[in-house]
Amino acid sequence: MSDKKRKKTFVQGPISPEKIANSIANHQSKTNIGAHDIFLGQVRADQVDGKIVGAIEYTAYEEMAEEAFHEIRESAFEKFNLTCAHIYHSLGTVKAGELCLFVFTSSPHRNDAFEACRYLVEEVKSKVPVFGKEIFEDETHQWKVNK
Amino acid sequence: MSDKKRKKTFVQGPISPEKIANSIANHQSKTNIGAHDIFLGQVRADQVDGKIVGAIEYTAYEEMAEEAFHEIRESAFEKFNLTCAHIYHSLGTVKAGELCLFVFTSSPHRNDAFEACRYLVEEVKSKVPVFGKEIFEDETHQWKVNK
Amino acid sequence: MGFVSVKYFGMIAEKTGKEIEQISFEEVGNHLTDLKTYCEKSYPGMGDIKYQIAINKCLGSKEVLQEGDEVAFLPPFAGG
Amino acid sequence: MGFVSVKYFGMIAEKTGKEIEQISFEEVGNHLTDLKTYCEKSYPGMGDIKYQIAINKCLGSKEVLQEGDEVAFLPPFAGG
Repeated sequence: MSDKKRKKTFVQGPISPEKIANSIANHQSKTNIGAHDIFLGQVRADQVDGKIVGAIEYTAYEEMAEEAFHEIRESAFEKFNLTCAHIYHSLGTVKAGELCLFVFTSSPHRNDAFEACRYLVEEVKSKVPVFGKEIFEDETHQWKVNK
Repeated sequence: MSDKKRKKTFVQGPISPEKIANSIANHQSKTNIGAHDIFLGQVRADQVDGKIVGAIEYTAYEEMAEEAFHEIRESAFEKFNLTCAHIYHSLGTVKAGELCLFVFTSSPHRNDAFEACRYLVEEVKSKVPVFGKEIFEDETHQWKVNK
Repeated sequence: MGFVSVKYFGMIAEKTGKEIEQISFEEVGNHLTDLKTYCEKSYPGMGDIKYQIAINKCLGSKEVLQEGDEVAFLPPFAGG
Repeated sequence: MGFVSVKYFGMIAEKTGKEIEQISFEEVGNHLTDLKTYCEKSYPGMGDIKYQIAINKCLGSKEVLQEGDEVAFLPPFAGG
């Protein structure tokens, strides 16, 4: 439960495939890992009343959200046999087709990697104060609500 | 059930993080995707009677295995609402810390991406004739058996 | 008497036209219920939104407010 | 009379010292059971390994072999 490993979860703008590749490469020295699971959230070009979502603009109650990310991650380490767990979430504008969420779990065995990744994603969606404004191509907008 | 999309699942040697990044980037034009799940199998430096696994040498009954990969992938499309599904598996030598399996599922929504990825990994492990020789650092070996 | 800091987010900030303000106990008393009523009255449309309240970054933590508390009105979450 | 192609993989190929061979019905008859007995007798240690058999790339597909069938002895799978 120490704070020493606490690092920021929010990144400005979309998450790049290169960031994901670097993150994977950084785990190749940890030779007790046998399984990684990676979840990526991608902004969908949903159609609503004939208008198409071109981007989502993310805002958050940042201090509370970073606290929530930290607690969610700690609880995953308590529930599952994990070697590593990382969460990154976008703030600001993320265009349709770009990535807004990157959850990465690693474990000696696949069951823990899978279960922990799913757990983290569900917790992030339900417990972290992040808000999303879906911007249509005609510059009108609506607010996204998680199910 | 057509053969037109059939492509090889086996790759020689380890799977690189760059290949994974490229594969992710290739999906950014598919803007009906909202969720990706990626499973990565990494070779563990397991310790057995004081000896450490340095690499796994993979062989396969290739024609049967490619057939099995194809059927597994087809059945995933029947069971889940998927936009894309990809499987890559190494043949030859993969060192401890390197990646030997890459399973990638994409769907409009997270539940299908998660469930399909898990399904594919379990099917690959149980139904595909791939064999693994764990090479210890002193060049002796033992045969890997999936649980 | 004191003040609480009130924060608004997402579609709620859109209704209030501001992201933060100080509200005094003199104006609304120190009960959360009264603060909610006050805000919903001040900002038309806010009462139609389903929201959660966090006090000092914790959801549903207490009813009686204290000097310096940070009260946040949070519309539905949309992370991921 | 004909032949079947027999393939060995992984730890089984290690016991047989070869990956493929032709075996004639004249030698072993055309029943899978007899082929198995023949192979296990020919290659010491092979009978101790848990294996599955695929005929023409299908697991457990039939008992009576035909000219040209491909019979594969598959040790436990280890993919992933």
